[in-house]
Amino acid sequence: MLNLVWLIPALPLAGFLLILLFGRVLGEPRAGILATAMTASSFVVVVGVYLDLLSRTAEERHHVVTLFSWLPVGSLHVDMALLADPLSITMALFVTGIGSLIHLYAIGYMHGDPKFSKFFLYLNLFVFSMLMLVLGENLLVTFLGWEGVGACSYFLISFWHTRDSAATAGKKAFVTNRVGDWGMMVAMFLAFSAVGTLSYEGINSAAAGGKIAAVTATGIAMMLFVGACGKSAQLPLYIWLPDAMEGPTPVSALIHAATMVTSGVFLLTRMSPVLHASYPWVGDVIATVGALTALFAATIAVAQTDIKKVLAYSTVSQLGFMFLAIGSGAYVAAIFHMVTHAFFKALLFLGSGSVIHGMHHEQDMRNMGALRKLMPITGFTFIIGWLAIAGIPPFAGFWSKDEVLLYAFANNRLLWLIGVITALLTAYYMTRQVIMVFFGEARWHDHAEENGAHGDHAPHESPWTMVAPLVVLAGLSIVGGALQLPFSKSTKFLEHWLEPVIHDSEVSISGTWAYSNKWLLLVIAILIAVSGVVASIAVYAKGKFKIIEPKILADAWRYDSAVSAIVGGPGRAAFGGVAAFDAKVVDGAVNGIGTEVRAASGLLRKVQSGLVRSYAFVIGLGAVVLLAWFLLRGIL
Amino acid sequence: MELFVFVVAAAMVLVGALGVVTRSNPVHAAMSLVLTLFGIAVMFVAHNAHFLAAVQVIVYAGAIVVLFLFVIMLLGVDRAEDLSVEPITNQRPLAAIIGVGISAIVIAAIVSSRAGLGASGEGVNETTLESPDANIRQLARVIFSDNVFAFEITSVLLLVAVIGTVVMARKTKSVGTRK
Amino acid sequence: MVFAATLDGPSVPWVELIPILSLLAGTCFLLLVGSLVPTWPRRGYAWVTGISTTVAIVASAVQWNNLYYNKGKTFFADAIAIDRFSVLASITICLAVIFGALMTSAYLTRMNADGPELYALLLTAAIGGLVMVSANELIVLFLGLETLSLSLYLLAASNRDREQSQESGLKYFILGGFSSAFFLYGVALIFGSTGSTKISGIGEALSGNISIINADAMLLVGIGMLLVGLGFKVSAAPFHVWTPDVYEGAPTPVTAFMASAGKVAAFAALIRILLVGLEQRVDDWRPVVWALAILTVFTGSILAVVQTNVKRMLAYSSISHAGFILVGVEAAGHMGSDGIATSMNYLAIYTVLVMGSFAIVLALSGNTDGETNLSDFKGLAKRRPALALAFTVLLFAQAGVPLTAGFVAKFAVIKSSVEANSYVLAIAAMVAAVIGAYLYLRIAVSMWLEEPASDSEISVDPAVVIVIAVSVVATLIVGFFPELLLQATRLARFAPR
Amino acid sequence: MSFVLSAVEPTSTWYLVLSAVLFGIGTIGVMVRRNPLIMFMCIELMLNAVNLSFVALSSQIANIDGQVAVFFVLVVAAAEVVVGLGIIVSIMRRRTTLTVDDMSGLKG
Amino acid sequence: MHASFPILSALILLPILGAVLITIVSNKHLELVKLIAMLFSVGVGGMSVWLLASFRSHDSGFQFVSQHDWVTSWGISWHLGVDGVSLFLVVLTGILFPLVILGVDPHHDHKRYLAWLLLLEAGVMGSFLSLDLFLFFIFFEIVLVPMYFLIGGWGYDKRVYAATKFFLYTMLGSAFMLVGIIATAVIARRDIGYLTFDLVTLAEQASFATNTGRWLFVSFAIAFAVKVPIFPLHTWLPDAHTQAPTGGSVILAGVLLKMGTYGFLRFGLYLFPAAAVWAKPVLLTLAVIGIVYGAIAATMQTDLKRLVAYSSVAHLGFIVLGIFAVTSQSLTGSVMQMVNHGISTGALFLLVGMIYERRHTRQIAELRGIQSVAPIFSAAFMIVMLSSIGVPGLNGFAGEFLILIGSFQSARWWTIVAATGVILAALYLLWAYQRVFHGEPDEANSTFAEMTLREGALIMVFIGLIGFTGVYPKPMLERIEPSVDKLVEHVVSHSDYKVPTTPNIVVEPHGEKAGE
Repeated sequence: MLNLVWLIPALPLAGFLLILLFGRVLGEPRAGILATAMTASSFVVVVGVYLDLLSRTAEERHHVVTLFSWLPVGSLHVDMALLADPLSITMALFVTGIGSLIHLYAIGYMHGDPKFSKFFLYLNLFVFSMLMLVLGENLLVTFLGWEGVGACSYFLISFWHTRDSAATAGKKAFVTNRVGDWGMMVAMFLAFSAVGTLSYEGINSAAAGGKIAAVTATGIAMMLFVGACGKSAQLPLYIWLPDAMEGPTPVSALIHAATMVTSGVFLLTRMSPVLHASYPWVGDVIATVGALTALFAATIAVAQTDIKKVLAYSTVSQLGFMFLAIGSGAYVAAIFHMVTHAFFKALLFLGSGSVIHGMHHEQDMRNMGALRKLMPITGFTFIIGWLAIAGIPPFAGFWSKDEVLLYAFANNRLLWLIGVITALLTAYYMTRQVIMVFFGEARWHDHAEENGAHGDHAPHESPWTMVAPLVVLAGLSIVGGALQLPFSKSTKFLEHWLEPVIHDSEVSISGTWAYSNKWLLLVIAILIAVSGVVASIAVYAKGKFKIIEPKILADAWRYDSAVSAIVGGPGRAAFGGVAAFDAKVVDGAVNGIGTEVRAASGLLRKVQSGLVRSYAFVIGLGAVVLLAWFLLRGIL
Repeated sequence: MELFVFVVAAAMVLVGALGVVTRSNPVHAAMSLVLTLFGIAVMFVAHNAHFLAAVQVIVYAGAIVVLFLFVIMLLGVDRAEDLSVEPITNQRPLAAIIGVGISAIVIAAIVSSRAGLGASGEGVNETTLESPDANIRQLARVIFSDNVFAFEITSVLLLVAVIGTVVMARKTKSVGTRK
Repeated sequence: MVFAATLDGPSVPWVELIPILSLLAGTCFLLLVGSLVPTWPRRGYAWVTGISTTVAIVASAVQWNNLYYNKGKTFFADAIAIDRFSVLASITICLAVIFGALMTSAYLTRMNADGPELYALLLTAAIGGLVMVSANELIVLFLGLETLSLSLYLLAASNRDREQSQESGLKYFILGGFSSAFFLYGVALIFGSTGSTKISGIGEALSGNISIINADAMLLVGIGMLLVGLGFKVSAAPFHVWTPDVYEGAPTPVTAFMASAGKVAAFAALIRILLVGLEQRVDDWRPVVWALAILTVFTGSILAVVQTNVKRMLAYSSISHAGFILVGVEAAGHMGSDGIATSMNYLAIYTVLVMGSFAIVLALSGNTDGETNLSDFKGLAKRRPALALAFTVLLFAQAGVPLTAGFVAKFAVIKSSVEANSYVLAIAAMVAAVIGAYLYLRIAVSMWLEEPASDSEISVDPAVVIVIAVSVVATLIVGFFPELLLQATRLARFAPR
Repeated sequence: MSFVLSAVEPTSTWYLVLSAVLFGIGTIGVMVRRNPLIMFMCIELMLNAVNLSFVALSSQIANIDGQVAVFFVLVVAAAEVVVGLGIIVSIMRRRTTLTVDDMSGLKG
Repeated sequence: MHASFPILSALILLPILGAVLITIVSNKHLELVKLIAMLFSVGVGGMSVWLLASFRSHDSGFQFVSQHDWVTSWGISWHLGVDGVSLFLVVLTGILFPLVILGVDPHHDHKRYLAWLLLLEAGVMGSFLSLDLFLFFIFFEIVLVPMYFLIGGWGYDKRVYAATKFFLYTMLGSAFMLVGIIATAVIARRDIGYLTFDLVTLAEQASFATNTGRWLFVSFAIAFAVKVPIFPLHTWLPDAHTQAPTGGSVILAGVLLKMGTYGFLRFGLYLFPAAAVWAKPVLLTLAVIGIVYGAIAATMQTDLKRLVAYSSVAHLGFIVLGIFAVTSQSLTGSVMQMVNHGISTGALFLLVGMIYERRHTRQIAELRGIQSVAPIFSAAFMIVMLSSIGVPGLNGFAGEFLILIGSFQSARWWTIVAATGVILAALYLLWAYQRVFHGEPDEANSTFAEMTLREGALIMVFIGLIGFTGVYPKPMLERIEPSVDKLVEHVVSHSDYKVPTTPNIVVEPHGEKAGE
């Protein structure tokens, strides 16, 4: 079974090619079904591989399938090779799993769209790239996927490219990602010059074996982190993610919540030995950036009115949590949170999509409310997702968030505090969203009448293709925590499973105060979550306190606008200056020479006056000069 | 005595030359040219170049200048040229500088190397009463032995002159051609 | 009175003189029979000229062949030297005569005025040229120079219906006389300082084989005067001033002849004087030639930029070509350089190029021989593609584009210049060549890329066609296979003293 | 008086200097005069200057070749005059005024 | 075809023959003219492919060598040969020309147009194949003439200006090179004993004094720098590219510019290793400046074609960077990138040309929302654009990555700066794409015609090459690398340059366990 690893990316690729060739013929809904089938079957293969791995001892859970030699030059040998080990398969599992669910969902959501088949074309291509990213045996194959998902997210964000906002958002996403890619490329260069190979095994073993100087390792780690910041929307490069909501909601769910944005976390986990080999402050930097991003995004989410924007910022915030975990050395926790987050965030996005679909593409939460009656299933599942992300036990989010906070406390209490505040805010704004959308009085009737667009028919529940995934994901969000229960060693399934790849565990923080008092922390976490929920209910449902939504928060601390102001203002002016310099100075010099020659010609021309006597004079002058020279040579 | 001859001849030469340059009337200019030529002839004599002196008088004064005058008369251009104006700005001072410069340079060269000029040939025969034709003989020998080729080439030169007169003087369409 | 003293005239080497004599015979035949027989068959004069010149060429070729055994000798008490150098130059000049005769016949037919005079003058000019290239005696050289020049004055002024022709004739005459006076003064001073007018004699005097007499200043000023005179003839800046006017004004065939034969003769003379007579004084004259060369290449190419008359453009380009040849001469001033060969090589190729180019100008110049403006060449590619193509080839050859003779010429000269370590000169020359290329591009543009101003029928005389065809073919052949010409020019050497 | 005169012997250097001056005058003439005939005369002046130096030099260095040269120069001068005057005449046929300055149609 | 067949000479002479035939065929038989052009160009293309097929990989030496005396008195010989460095450039030339001849319509004067194109092909082939300095110079220079007429005769409004600028600028550069070439041969005569312009002989036997070598190298470098073009000698390129007809631009970008970079490899590094190493910092800096500067300038262009032209400046900066960071990877990458850039930029110019055909404007401001009316066309443009941006899996990335990872070994900081060019590339291309293809089409663009079959077929060839090279570059690399390694050894052995060695750490399975 392990040798069929290549099938995992191959199937979506096949789907992509088929739709590319016959997409127009297939049309709706067959194209969608095909795509879904491909992803699903790929999922099946992954499961098979997973079982196969499971059947092996921890040492043998590591299998490389080399397809062909890609870039062999001199000492550089890069193979197009896939690596099947617990980490990659974990990633592959939820990529293909959630992927196929979202495909299914999209069949319903994209119903009636003229570019229906093209949408699935991109989706399959994305799944393929994402799988290359996670399954890659070396940095370059990962980079192939890395850029591939970037390109696909560009296509999908600007899917409705006739909307200028969509087109701009897509471009913004790609270019911002490129900044990260730059970091990743430099990291690769460093790794190659330090180790002479790009394969994870080579680099990691070298790092673990202390064959990489700490400074080099630091360089690599930091550059990888730059790359991760770009992909995983961390400060200061997060700005593209909120705009990415311009894309169709399934895209937001798949790419900008569940899979792609987590690839930064994946990469750092993959390269964890290098992080270990580098200076200790690297971890602090990562953790700090993560924590700050989490808090920053959470504060923004509090004041958003667009249903998807709230989720977008919460995604950024949750990603911050994952980086906080990585920085604190809690790789398992990071992966754990990644998985659970994938579950409930995908759920929430799909739910919001369902709402938007039901509200006829209305996204402003101020025009919603009391939808739980009209959209029971959506409402129910959404509420589960809310509980999960808010960190209410026993839902998935609670367990993973708690573990992250545990490590954070062990590592740096200030960061823990930030994490806790963020958790509070998370519970708060998620509750706010649920209330605004599903409870309270319906604000969409009057709204519908005032613009009269579709006031005649009310919001409605979505078709089964859309609802089914919601249900499944809701289930996962409930039980997801079971992957890694802190009760005893045996319940920590994920940690055990990932052991071959990530060789550290809670043991690493054993002996710290946090470790011994982790139950206390657990309780604190619960209290925080609950108080957040309560506060929010008090404000939004009961109206006990007045609503606090400062403009500055609604404007995301004006960070985004400031950036665009700089890029569009001084930046653009500078570029224009360069272009002008090229035209005026560089080219001007060239043409200047031309005009100079002409001028000289015009000047010399005056000598050719046509007057014999001045000609005689010129000749005489020449003669005098010439003779003078000779005379001097003769006399002296 | 030689000094006296030199002074007189030099005076003739220079006066004539200046005349050529300054006389506004072509006829006068031609006349001053004659003066110069005679001066030169005198100097030839002073250097025992009697034959050349004769030829100088005959060819130059006798033929060339006459030809000049003939042309002047023929074309009726003996009107005085107005020398008071000079169309080309600064032409005269510049010309003066050039001329003086050339002379100065050559003079400097001559003076600086006058000592270096030593005898190289077998000498120039003195024409005396005993041998009045010494110069002619010597010249003739050299011309018709060593320089015979040059002498022959002069015939081509004259031929060119002849053709030239034909080309320039004949009426344009006078040539017999088939149309 | 001693009559016993008989004059023992020198033995006349009739055989060696056949080239000159045949040309002379041609001249006389033209004049006598031309004046006796009123009506001649069409192109009859051209035929006579061609035949006599061909004889001269054949004779020279035979000489060339004989010189394989001995390096050449001097005659008439060293008055003239027959060696491979002179023979090569003579052949080039004779070729120019044939081309010139062909073009003249076309020109005269168009003017519907035929007559022996122009042909005769071509021949006398050629005689002058031959004398110059083989003269080993400054007086003989001067005589040859005057023969050539007088003929050219007359030829330039010969079109009496066209004002510019006369004007150019007069200008050329006055300035020519002016410059030859300088030349002659140079001869005098050199004679004074070295006691000889024989070029080889001067060389011996300076190398101290015979009674050394030191009159440096006089000698050097004399050299300067000579350079002024010859510089005028080769139209080296700043003595080039006459060139554009005369070239533009003179009848097109005459311009072509002047540009080729005149230059060849003058350069041959210059080279012989500098390298046979004044070899000992190389350090004195090389810097001057260096300066002249740079001045000339740049003057020619820069002034050409703003011209609007094609004949004038070609005049300026001929100036910069002269500069290139001077580069070769400068190189020849160094020990063991093949500058002489490359200069002669350049001259030979240049003759062909300039002949072809002016032939095309002639073909387009209309009945007044005056339609030579750039505008008259507009859209030539549309009217007469073949003509345009031929002109393009010749122009690019002059610009020095590879696979044409022009490139071979430039390459050779630059090579010898580099071998002589005068890199500055080489680079300067190449840069100037680039500036000059602009001129050829302008002509090409108006021929290929602009619409015809008039679509009047262009009738090209067969004689001109021959000239163009031959020159184009020669250009390409030499461009692709330069070996033969290079072999020949490399053998060009002087007769031993 | 006479012995004073006979005291100083004019060496041929004097003549050479004189000829140089004459040559200079000739050049100046060519540059300042507008009448082609007179310009031509100035050229003749220059040639004569050269002749003078030839003769002087030939006696100075006791070499007859100088005189020979002069002989040929005379011939050249004669031929030149014929040709030159021919050209001038043919031009003057059509023109009335006679200055070279207004013969400047060719320029640039 | 038998191996003894002088295929290289044929590659040069066939196009010339074709051109001659076309010139003699009368203008009336237009079809015949087109047929001849097609036959000859396709024939040459086929031969070049055959060359590729029968080229012995893993062989560093010159193959298919043919040598005949030409100008013996100057030691010049007709010496042709192909190795890994030139092979793919030859093949690219062989493929590109028939595509242009078949795919692009000059609209008028087909006869002359085709004749010039064939002559151009001969010149380009010659300069890639010749192993004799004189021969190389001849072809290097002769190329100007047909290109000049192509731009001047079939270009757009400012064509004459552009053509003249191109001609003179390049000619000025090669003026220095000519002197340099002659000086090289003359100076080397002391070591070799006889005058020869033969590249191999000179490179292997001649040894130049330090300063001499440097001067000679500079004289060559000027010519190549103009041709590449390297900042700040690049300004002829935007004009020439913009004004040239589509076919001309494709050829210009595709192969002509490569003559400069190829020259640097063949005559810079190979002939003057020490001097090249000496000049390394300057050229690296200029290259990096070119990358960033070209990209920035491209961003601000308002003319689509001009934008692509400036992108060429940036891309060639990468190639130069790779050449002068003398490592096996960077050089291989450069050679590969020469071909890649030829393909992708060539395709870009084709597409821009198609846009012009339809809309008669190249102004970005006047184009809008084309993707909604012509999706296939846009898709093609997108793919080509991504390859030019350097997205992995497409050819652009393979070369660029090799260059960068190789250069990083020997020129670390330059590379780090150069890598930012990747960001800028995405910026200017995506921005342009958004402005041209995204948004709602206005009425002028709403009639934008979808790609025709002929155009599609044409572009498909390019896209196929882009995809294949990107996914499976190995066959290409294993032919390039041996020659490149030989070159690197040559440089190392003739200069004080040391190739940085990358450690090769043995990887035991599950190394991280072993690490503890």
